[in-house]
Formats: sequence, C-alpha cells, structure tokens
Amino acid sequence: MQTFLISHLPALLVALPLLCGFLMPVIGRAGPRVRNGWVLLGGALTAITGLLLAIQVLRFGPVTYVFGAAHTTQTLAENPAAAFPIRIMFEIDALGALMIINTTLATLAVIIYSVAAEAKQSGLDMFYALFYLLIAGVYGMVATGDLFNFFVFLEITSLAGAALVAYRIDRGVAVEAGLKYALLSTLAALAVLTAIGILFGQYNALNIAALASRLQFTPLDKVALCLLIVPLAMKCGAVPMHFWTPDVYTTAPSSVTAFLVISSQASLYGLFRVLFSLYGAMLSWATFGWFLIILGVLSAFIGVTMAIPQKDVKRLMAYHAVSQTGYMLLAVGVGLAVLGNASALAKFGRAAIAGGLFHIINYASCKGLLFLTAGAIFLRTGTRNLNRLGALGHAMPVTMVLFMIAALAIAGIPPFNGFASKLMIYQSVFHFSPLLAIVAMIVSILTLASFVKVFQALFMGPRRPEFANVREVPRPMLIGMSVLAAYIVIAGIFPQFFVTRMIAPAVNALLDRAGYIATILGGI
Amino acid sequence: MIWNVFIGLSLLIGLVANTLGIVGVLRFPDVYTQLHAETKATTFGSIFTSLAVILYGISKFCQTSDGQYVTLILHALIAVVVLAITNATGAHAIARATYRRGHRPVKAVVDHLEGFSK
Amino acid sequence: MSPWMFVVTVLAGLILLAMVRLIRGPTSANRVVAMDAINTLVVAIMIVLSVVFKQVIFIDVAIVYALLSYVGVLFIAKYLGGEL
Amino acid sequence: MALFQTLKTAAGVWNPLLWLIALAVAIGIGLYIRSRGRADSRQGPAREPFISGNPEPENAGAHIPATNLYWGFTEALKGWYQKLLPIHTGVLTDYVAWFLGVMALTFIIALAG
Amino acid sequence: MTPYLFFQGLVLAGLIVSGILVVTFKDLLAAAIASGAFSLLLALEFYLLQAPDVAIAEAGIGAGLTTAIFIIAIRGTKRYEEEE
Amino acid sequence: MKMTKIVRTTADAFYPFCLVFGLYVVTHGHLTPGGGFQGGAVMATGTALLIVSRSYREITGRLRQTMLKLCEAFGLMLFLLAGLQSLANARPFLGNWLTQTGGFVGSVVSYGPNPGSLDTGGLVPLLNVGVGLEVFGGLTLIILCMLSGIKEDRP
Amino acid sequence: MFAFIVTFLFSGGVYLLLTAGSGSVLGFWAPQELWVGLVISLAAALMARNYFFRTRRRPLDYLRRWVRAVAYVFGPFFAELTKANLDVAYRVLTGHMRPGIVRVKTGMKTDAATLLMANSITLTPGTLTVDIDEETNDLFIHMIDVPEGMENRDSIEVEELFSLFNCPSWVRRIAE
Amino acid sequence: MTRLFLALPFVTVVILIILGLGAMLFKKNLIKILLGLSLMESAVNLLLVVIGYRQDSVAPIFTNVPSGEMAMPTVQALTLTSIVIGVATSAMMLSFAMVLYKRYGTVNVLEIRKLKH
Amino acid sequence: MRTALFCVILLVLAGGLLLMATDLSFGHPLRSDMDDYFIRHGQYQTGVNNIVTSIVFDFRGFDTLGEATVLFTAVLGVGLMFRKLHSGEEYEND
Repeated sequence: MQTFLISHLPALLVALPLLCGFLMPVIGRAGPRVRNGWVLLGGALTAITGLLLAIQVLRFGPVTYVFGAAHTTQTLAENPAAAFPIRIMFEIDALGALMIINTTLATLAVIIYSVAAEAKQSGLDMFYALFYLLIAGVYGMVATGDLFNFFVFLEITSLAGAALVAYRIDRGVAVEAGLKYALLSTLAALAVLTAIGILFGQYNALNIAALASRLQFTPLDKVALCLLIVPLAMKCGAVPMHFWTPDVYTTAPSSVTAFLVISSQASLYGLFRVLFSLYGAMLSWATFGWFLIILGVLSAFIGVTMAIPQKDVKRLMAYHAVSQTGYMLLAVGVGLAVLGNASALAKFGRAAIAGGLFHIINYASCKGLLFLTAGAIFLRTGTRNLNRLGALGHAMPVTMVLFMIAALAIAGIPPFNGFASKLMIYQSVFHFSPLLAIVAMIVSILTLASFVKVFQALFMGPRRPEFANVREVPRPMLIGMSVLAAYIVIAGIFPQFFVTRMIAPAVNALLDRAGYIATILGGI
Repeated sequence: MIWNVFIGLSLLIGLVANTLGIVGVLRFPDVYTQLHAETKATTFGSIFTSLAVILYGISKFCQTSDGQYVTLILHALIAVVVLAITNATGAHAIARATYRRGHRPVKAVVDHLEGFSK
Repeated sequence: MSPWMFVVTVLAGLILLAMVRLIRGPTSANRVVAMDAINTLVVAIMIVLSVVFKQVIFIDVAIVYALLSYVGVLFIAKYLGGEL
Repeated sequence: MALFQTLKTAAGVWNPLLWLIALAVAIGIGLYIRSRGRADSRQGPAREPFISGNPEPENAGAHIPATNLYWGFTEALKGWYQKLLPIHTGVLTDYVAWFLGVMALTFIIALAG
Repeated sequence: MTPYLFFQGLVLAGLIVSGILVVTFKDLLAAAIASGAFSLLLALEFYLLQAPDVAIAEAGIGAGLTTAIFIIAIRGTKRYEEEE
Repeated sequence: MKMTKIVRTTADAFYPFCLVFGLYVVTHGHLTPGGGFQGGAVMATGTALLIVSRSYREITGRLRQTMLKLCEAFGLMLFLLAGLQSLANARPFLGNWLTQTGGFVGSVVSYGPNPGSLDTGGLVPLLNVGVGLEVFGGLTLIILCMLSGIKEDRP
Repeated sequence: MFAFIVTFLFSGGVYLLLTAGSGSVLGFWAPQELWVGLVISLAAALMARNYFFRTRRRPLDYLRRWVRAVAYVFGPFFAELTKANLDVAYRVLTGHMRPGIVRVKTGMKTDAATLLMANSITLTPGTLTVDIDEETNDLFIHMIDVPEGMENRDSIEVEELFSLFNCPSWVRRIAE
Repeated sequence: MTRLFLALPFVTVVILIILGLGAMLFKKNLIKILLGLSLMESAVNLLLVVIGYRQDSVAPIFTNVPSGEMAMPTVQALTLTSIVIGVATSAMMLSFAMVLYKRYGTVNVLEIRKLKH
Repeated sequence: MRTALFCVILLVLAGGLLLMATDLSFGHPLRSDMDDYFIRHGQYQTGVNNIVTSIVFDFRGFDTLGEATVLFTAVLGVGLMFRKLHSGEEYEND
C-alpha cells in the first residue's frame, strides 16, 4: 500500500485538489460545517501529498510519471535508438520540488486562514472550488514535463485566478481587475500556444526534454522563444508589463492574493524552465541574461518607487511584489549571463541563482503573510486606506507582531529569511557588476522605508474612536498566518539547512540541462 | 452510366438554383424579398446537390452493397431534412424580427400586420 | 477536375458573393440573411465534399453544422426583435 | 549539525546564531547602561513635549496621515514621479500595448542578435 | 496548382474578408454576425484540412454557442461602438 | 419574452433529435468524428434551442440549475474516478485498463480500415460519456447564468 | 406516460436511422448498437417528454400520419418547392415584384399543423411567413407578388396560396 | 502561383492574428476587444491544424476510410482542447464585461479605469 | 504618434510570425515520427478507430482532464459573477 501510494504521488498531487474542487459544489449543499470540514480535509491531504513528493524528490532524485501507459515501453517508439516520449509525463526534479514545497506552504496557511476569513460571504462553495482548481493548476504547472500540458495548467491557473479576483462584485472594481487579468492571461496563453505550434511543427514533439534534445535554434525557434518568455515574464509581473499586478493584488480577497503570488511564481518557474532546460545551451547567454537583468532591475526599482506614495495598503504591498520579483529575475539573470563562463559560474553565478531561488520561497512566505495581515485588518476595519487606519496595535497585537516579522523579513533585516537570500544576491551580483548590487541595496532600503510608513500608519498612534470595537481576528486566521511566520523565523535562523537541502539541488537541476533530458530520454 | 446522368443533372440543377438564390440575395431591395430568394432557392439547390450525393450512394450501394453507403444515404437525407426545416423556421424568425424592428417592406401594396401588435 | 470538385468550387465562389451582402447589407437583418445563405451553402459543400474525399463519416459534420448554426440565427433574430 | 552551519555566500559568510548572540549581548549592555541612569531625570516640565511652544494636541490629532509621512521624499523626486505616474493609466489597451511592445522588442533582439 | 488548392484559396480569402469585417464593423451586432460567418468558414477550412473532429467542435462551439454568448453579452451591454 | 409558436414547436421537435444526435456523437466518439466535447455541445445546443424559444421565466421553471450542476459534477467525477480506478488495476493514472481485454468494451481491434464496432476502446467511451455530460451541463449553465444576468434589471 | 413512449419511439427511430449500415443484425444494425440505442432513447425520452409531444392520439393513427407526412414531403410539397424556385428565378431575372403583407386564415387546430403549414408556406411560391396570431393561428405572410384585388380584402383563405395541390388539406390530415 | 497558394494558409494565420491584435490595440469597446481575442484564438487553432496537414491525406479515422496517408492527429487533438478553452475564456470575460457594464454603465476601456497609479 | 507606434509593433510581430510561411511548408510536415507512431500503433493499443479520439482520451487524456477543468472553472466563474449577494454583503473598495 505504501509503495503503491508513493509511486502514484505525482498523479495524486493534481488529482486530489481536482477531486476536492469538483465535489465542492455538491458538498456545499450540505451546509457550511460540512463544507468547511471538507475544505480543511482537502487542504491537509493536498499538503501531505505535496510534502511527501517533495521529500521523495529531494532524497532520491528526480521523479518521472507517465500518464496512462501500461508499461514504460508504450511511451516510446519501438526503435530504442530514436526513443522519445509520446505520452504526457510529469518530471519533477529538485527545482520542481522547491516550487512544490513553496506551494504547499502557502496552501496550508491560506486554507486555514480563509475558512475563518471568508465565512460570511455568498457563493462560498464556488469560491472554494475555484480555490482548489487554482491549487491544482499551480501544482500542475510546476510538475509537468510537457509543454502543452503546461499551457493547459497555465489556463486553469489564470482562469481560476481571474474568477477569484473578481469575487467581490458589489462595486465593480474587482471585476475590472479580474477582466484585466483574464484578458492579459488569455493573450499570454495564446502566445504560448503559438510557440507550441511552431515548435511542434518543426520537431514534432511536445515533451520539454524531447524538444530540448531536438532543438536546432533556427530563426523560427527564436520567434518561439520570444513567444514563450515574454508572456511568462508578463505573468510574473516584470516591469514594463507589470500594470496588472497592483490592480489584481489590491482587489482580490486577501487569501486569494496570497495565493496569486504563488501562481505568478509558477510562471517564473516556467520562464526559468524555458530559458535553462528547453533552450539552455542554444541561447546567446549574454543577450538573454541581460534581458532578465534589465527586467529585474527595472522591476525592483520602479516597483519600490511606485510603492512609496501609495495610500492603499494592499496596493503598496503589490508594488513591493513587483519589486521583489525583480530580485529573482536579477539574480537568475546574472546566473544566465555567465552560463558559458565556467569559472565565473563557479565563482558567483551559481550563488546568484541560489540566491534567486531561495528568494522565491522566502518572498512567497513574507508576501503571503503581509497580504494575510492586510486581509485581517480589512476584515476588522473595513478599509484599506492608510490615511484612515491607525492605532490598531492596541486592539490587534498578534497581527501586529506577525506584520512586523513579515515586513522586517521582506526588507532584509536579520535574523529573518529575507536577509539570507538578499545577502546571497547582493554579494554574487556585486562580483558581476557593482552598480547592480548598489541598486539592489537601495531598493532594499526603500522597501524598509515604505514598510516603516505602513507600520506607523497601521498600528501606531493613540486609540481612535472609529475603531473602538475592533478586536483580534479569529483564531484560525492567526494559525494560518503563524504557519508562514514560523517558516520565516526558522528559515531565517537556519538558512544553511535550507540552502544545502533544497536550494543547491534545485540550482544543480536548473543548470544541468543534459541531466534533465537524460532523465526522460536516457533513463528508459 | 444512367446514374451518372442523373447525378450530373442534379448537380446542375443545384448549382443553378444556388446561383439564382445568391444573385437574388444581392439584387433584391429589402430583407423580405432577400429572404424569399435565400430560403427557397438555396434550400432547393442544397437539396439537389445532396440528392446527387444520395444518388451516388445508391449507385455505389447497388454495385458493392457495402454498409457504409447506407450510412451515406441516410445521413445525407437527415442533413437535408434538418436543413430544410431550420431554413424555413429561421427565415420566419428573421422576418418577424425585422418587422418588429420597424423595417417595413419596400413599396408594399398592402400591410395587414400594421396595426397588429403584441 | 471532377464534376464534384467543380460544383464545390462554384459554391465557394457563391459564398464569396454572399459575403458582398454581408459587407453591404444596410441593416443587421440583411447581414443575417447573408449569414444564413453562407450557412446553407457550406452545408451543401460539406455534403458534396464527403464524396470527393470518399469518406462517409464526414457527413456527420454537415448535420451538426445545419443543426447548430440555426441556434445562432435564432439568438440573433430574438435580439433583433427586441425579445431577448 | 547541519542546522547550525554557517551560510556561505559568494564572498562571505553569515551566521544568524552568532548575530543573535551579538544582538542579545548588545541589548544586555543597553539595559545595563539604562539601569545605571537616574530614575528622577524626567520629572517636572521636561516631561512635556516641546512643539514650538504650541500646546500638546489631543489624542486623535496626534495621528499623522500616511500620505504626509514621506512628503519630503516624493517632493524631492517629483520629476521622476511625474514621468512614472502617467504611465500607469489603468487603461486595458495600454497594458496590452506594453506587452506587445516588449514582445516586438524581444523579436528584434532575438532575430538580430 | 490543384483544384483543391484553388478551392482552399477561396475559403481562406473568405476567412480573411470576414475577419476584416469582424474588426471593422462599428455595429457590434454586425460584428458578431460576421464572427459567426467566420466560424462557419473556419469549420469548412478544418473540414478541408482533414480534421472532421475539429470541424464539428468549431461548428458547434464556435458558430452556435459563441455567437449566442456574444449576442447575450451585447444585449447585456450596449450595441453600438461609440465614435472616438 | 417568448418567440412565436412556429419557432417553439420546431424547438420542441428538435430537442429530442438534438439529444439523440448528441448522444450518438458521444457514444460513437471512438468510431466517427466527434466525441465528448462535440456531442456535449450538440446536446447543449438542444437546450439552447429551448432557452431561445421560450421566455426566461418559463425556462427557469423547467430547467433546474441544480440538476445541471449535478450533471456536470457527475461527468467530471466519472472522468476522474475512471482515471483513479486504473491505479487499482496496476496502471498509472488514466491508464486504459479496459481495452483489449475482450470484456465489456474491450473487443480486440487489429490495424487497418474497418467498419468499426461499438464495443471497443476500453476506457475511451466511458470518458467520452463523462466529458459529454460535463460539457452539456457546463455550456447550458453558462448560457442560463448569462441570461439571468440580463434579466435582472428587467421585471 | 404516453408522451414518454412516443418520444422514446421517435428517438429510437432517429437513432436507428443514424446507425444504419453498422452491422448485419436485422439487415443493417450491429447488436450492441441496438442496446446502446435503447439506453440513449430512454435517456432522451426522459429528458424531452414534456416538450416533444403534447396531444393525445391513438398509436396506429400516429403511424399513419407519419407515412402521410413522408408522402406529402415527396409529393405535393416537392412540386410546390420546384414551382417556387421557378418563381424566384423569374423574379431574380426580371426584378418584377409587387410585395405586401396579408393575413391568411389557416384554421389549423394544433401547433404541429401550424408549424407544418407555416414552413410549407415559407418554402412555396412567393410567400414567406412573417408573424402569427397566437390565438387564432392566423398567419401573416409576406407575398412577393400580391395578385390584383387582394390588397383590398381583409384576409384570405390558405387554399388560395397553393395552385398545384391542396396542401392545406394534406397538412390537416397529417397533423390534426 | 502554386507557391503562393501553398504559403496562403500561414499567411492567413498571420493576417488573422494581426487583425485580432489590431482590434485589441485600436478599439476601445470591450466587446470588440473580446471579438478580436476570439478571432486570434481561431487563428491559432487554424495554425495548429495547418501544421498537421499532409498533402492528399485522409482523415485520421480508420472507420470506412480509403487507403492513403493520414493527416497528423496530434495537432487536431491539441486544437480540440484549445477550442474548448477558447469558449470558456470568452464566456467568462463576457460575463465580466456584463457585470462591469451594470456597475460602471460603460464598456469603453478609457472609462474603465478606477484602478490606476 | 500612438497609432504609428502601434503600427510599428504590429508590423514587427507580423514580420516575425511570417517566418512560419517560409520555414514550415504546407502539406509537407518537417518531421512526423510521433504522429506516425500514433497512426501505426494507436489503433491497436487503444482499440479506438478514431486516432484523434485515442489521442484526446488515451495518449493525452490528462490534457483532456485539464480542459474539462477549464470549462468547469469558466462555469464557476460565470456563476460567481451572476450570484445573488447576501443582503448587506458589501466590501469597501476605495
């Protein structure tokens, strides 16, 4: 039984959330208690599956899973020399495991949080069903090894995300944001589909590894590359295309916003996958490395400067999300730019990528916690306007502490996890180009400055009469937030543990294109 | 051979009727008269081109007695029946909608529907 | 060129002619008429083409086509009549 | 113990535990210095805040709105913000146009380079 | 040039024309009608390309239901695209 | 508002035809062009005919959204559970554990053109039915919901 | 219950038409097609029974009417359709027309008869059904060429529209 | 001439994609933008099917098929998926537009901008 | 100015995409090993005559599950849009 379950974990990873989501409209008719129980049960099962799978990958190496084949031979042509996968495969290497852990963490926190936070709203069974579909979509995106399947999961993620963003239909602002998100996502997905068509027409394969092994880098492949990376960069909110991010993150319910961060990071994962695993050796590294670096620096700087004058707390945080995505793009771009230079790669490139990947999971937890605290405040006070808020520290001390932890972590203050990853990024980027490192540090300082402003506006000051009956939020919400806070503190105090166990294998997996191909083409 | 003559004849009739129908759609002045041309002529033409296919199926079935030609005949028949009914009803729906929208027939000599309103 | 193919080509030419009405049609109702005509012609083309391709199963497409475009026409008519 | 290892970055090391210990020591020293002070130093009129001779405002009035907090900063960078804010129009077409523009630029970069 | 290619050229020309109509019509209802005609021709094109499955799907979903959904949406909003 | 008697009667007459034809397309998905999506779309068109020929109030009295939701969820669960069932039959997720077994839908097919037989394909007809139900319920629900959106402001 | 059976029979008939030629049982059908057809017809009948059939009639009568309908479609109706096309050809080539909308008293009693009548009128020479009076089942038809003198009358009888055969009586015998 | 007709499918695809993009860039009405989007979706579907066509081939269905080379089936399967996804996205965005019209009273994108800066 | 910029963008995109017309040839796919495998073995392996269906539901059945999920998502989204709000259910969005 155990081996049975273990060997089918990749399938269950997507099937379980889908099962929860499909049954939700039916179970929702049985009453809110049953529904909440089902939501929590599904969340727990999903999280356990994800963690088990990630641990298995990190301990025993990459996992592949072929959907629908009776024997592995059925996945290949009869000629072993020209073997190629014809079915959909999941290929989860250490990078995928990192993303799965990231998603699992957010799933746990957000599910527990949302059961209490969204309790009084209408259409909740549809809300939770969409939530589970969103989770399944993100899991599928990070686990799949098939390009078209990636497109399908991208669509699931964007559609479910857009529907959840538009959840608060009473004023129309949320619907506006949802429409913008859905339209841009559809456009992006269409571009990805065109790229898939072009690649398929030339190489007649859909598996990423098979495509990578056949790639010739003709002019048409360059077009396909552009059609793949620009939409994915847009979906993760890189700067000249970041406009949807603040709109969407502001208006969505806070638990959804915390998970949308994860879904945009899944796009980031896809971007890295395309650049490193699919194209890898074919690229002119400097060009595309600098492409990422410029996107990253622009994101970091413009994001943070746009954040400072904001007066809506979630919008401010959303601009910070853009800014922090810039760090990851910057760090991985530095790694990509020195990919052909072995000594530079060993000296600082690898560390830069490690910093970028470590920042993914750190940033997801910090930003998720920030959005969750903003949601808690919004739940109690009914406003997000910083000018009207204030003096909540008296009534909501736990929320204040959690907010402080997250804000300090994302600003890169020791001993929280944001400092560890940012330190790695600064030092390795400094070797590449000191100017970039200085920009990164300025951005960090400005981040701290704006969070000081938020902290002051939210929690400081004498008691105010309009918030006289504000209380601490219900316990499930606090528990959900504490999950993320616990990770922030632990990863801040023991960063090396995470780096050696999770990040270093992920970096190896990202850089080892031949290994990625051999996992599928050579191993069978 | 005799089958081929019939098939050719049906195709010819179908083509002529379709062409007349489309020319009518282009030439006639208002919606109602265009609908006359469209409904009658193109339906008639399509029925005859399909009749050619049915005749072809029958001739082939007589030669080979293969089951697939039965399918060909019956499915073509069903398609034609569906087409005829939907075309007639669709034309009615369009005409009624046009009238309700306020477009009156051009140069009408009589209009009994004028005062009749719902 | 077989007679079937000739018929099909002429019908395609007629579709382009009907498109003239689609472009010019002063009111939406005229355009619906043109769309209906195109629809009928396409069904005829599909039925004939299944002989050209010698594939019996293709006729199913024509049936679906005749059936489903009707719904579109009805919706447009209902909207035009101000009843939707 | 893998848990307590030092984080090696590209050019240096970082050990949060050492940092925490140092922090604790610093706090201890601070507390010690504080305990050495005189307990009665803030008696009398020195307790009153001095706001240019104005009387101290009431509780609610003491709250500084968030917009005013970095007024100086935004004022100094006025030129930058005047360029930056109009770009964020909120119009859907502009979002699409930026996306397609970046894509066109990337086409040129990729096909030329 | 085979008759097949010529015929296909006609259908593709129809596609392009109806595509242009979809974009240029100011009256949204007319644009939706043109979009329906576009779907019809696209289904014919799929049929020609030996993809009957796709042709059925396009005929059913594209020509029938998408037109219906667009009509409902136009009814739910407004019909004319205002001048800039 | 409802359309004329002529349209209504045609719609009533076509409704069972649409259902039968849709189900034909669904069940013959593995033999002829078509399959779950196309058949589901044809069936949904049948209900769309009913919807367009009648007034919104009358149609909501007859077509229950709950039933359509159940239909949709049932189709999806059929798909998912058929996939999970293959785990129990020592195949990976969505493995075709019924084909070529000689049983229920497992007749053996050899290579080459043939007239086709309904009892082949293994899991495929089952999945076709699941997807057909799902698409039927889903598309009908979409149209119904959107109609409810435009009827709200008009008593 | 009766409606259910009629719908079931209709669905089964359509299914059998669709799948004819698949095997050799009973001449044209494969055995499994029959089983599946049974299930499908049951399902379709279950869903459509309230729509397809609303009047009560004897089964044998029903069969006779279907035979008559087929005869009508291939006989009188087809002849009228041919004539209609000659008419349309004439109009298209000459452009001669004298349009108008007139009221036609049909006197049909059932919905099916009205439908059949309306479709016959639409597909026969020079006439097109525009609207219908829901109570009396009177049709308003658009005539492309109103005969002299007709515009002065209040309404006309349906028999005046058909010259070759007496279609209305056929329709009455089929569907009333 | 033959070369032109052979290139025509791809040229059509590109023209349709550009038309759709043009509608999204130059038009201000939301419904029109969505029409352009569905136009693009159709164009991409056409691209996929065109890629998989083989000259003088038959449909990839063995039931009652004449002998001959078959068109490539994978792209057709992908196109099926993409068509259903297209209708799903269109339906959702159109209902967004309807709700938006109800709240804002307009579908002009220049006026749907409560979220800015 | 704006219009000219948009036209340039569209032209560049069109130029890039028009490479398809020269590099891919209509009617003669560059490679087809995977599809040849499906055509040769699909019928036997799955027992399905329609190769497209065999790919949709067997070889790439997981995609189909995803696609059904997309439709389900859209239905839920449309349902969320037109749901009835509880009385007094309001969120401030300022």
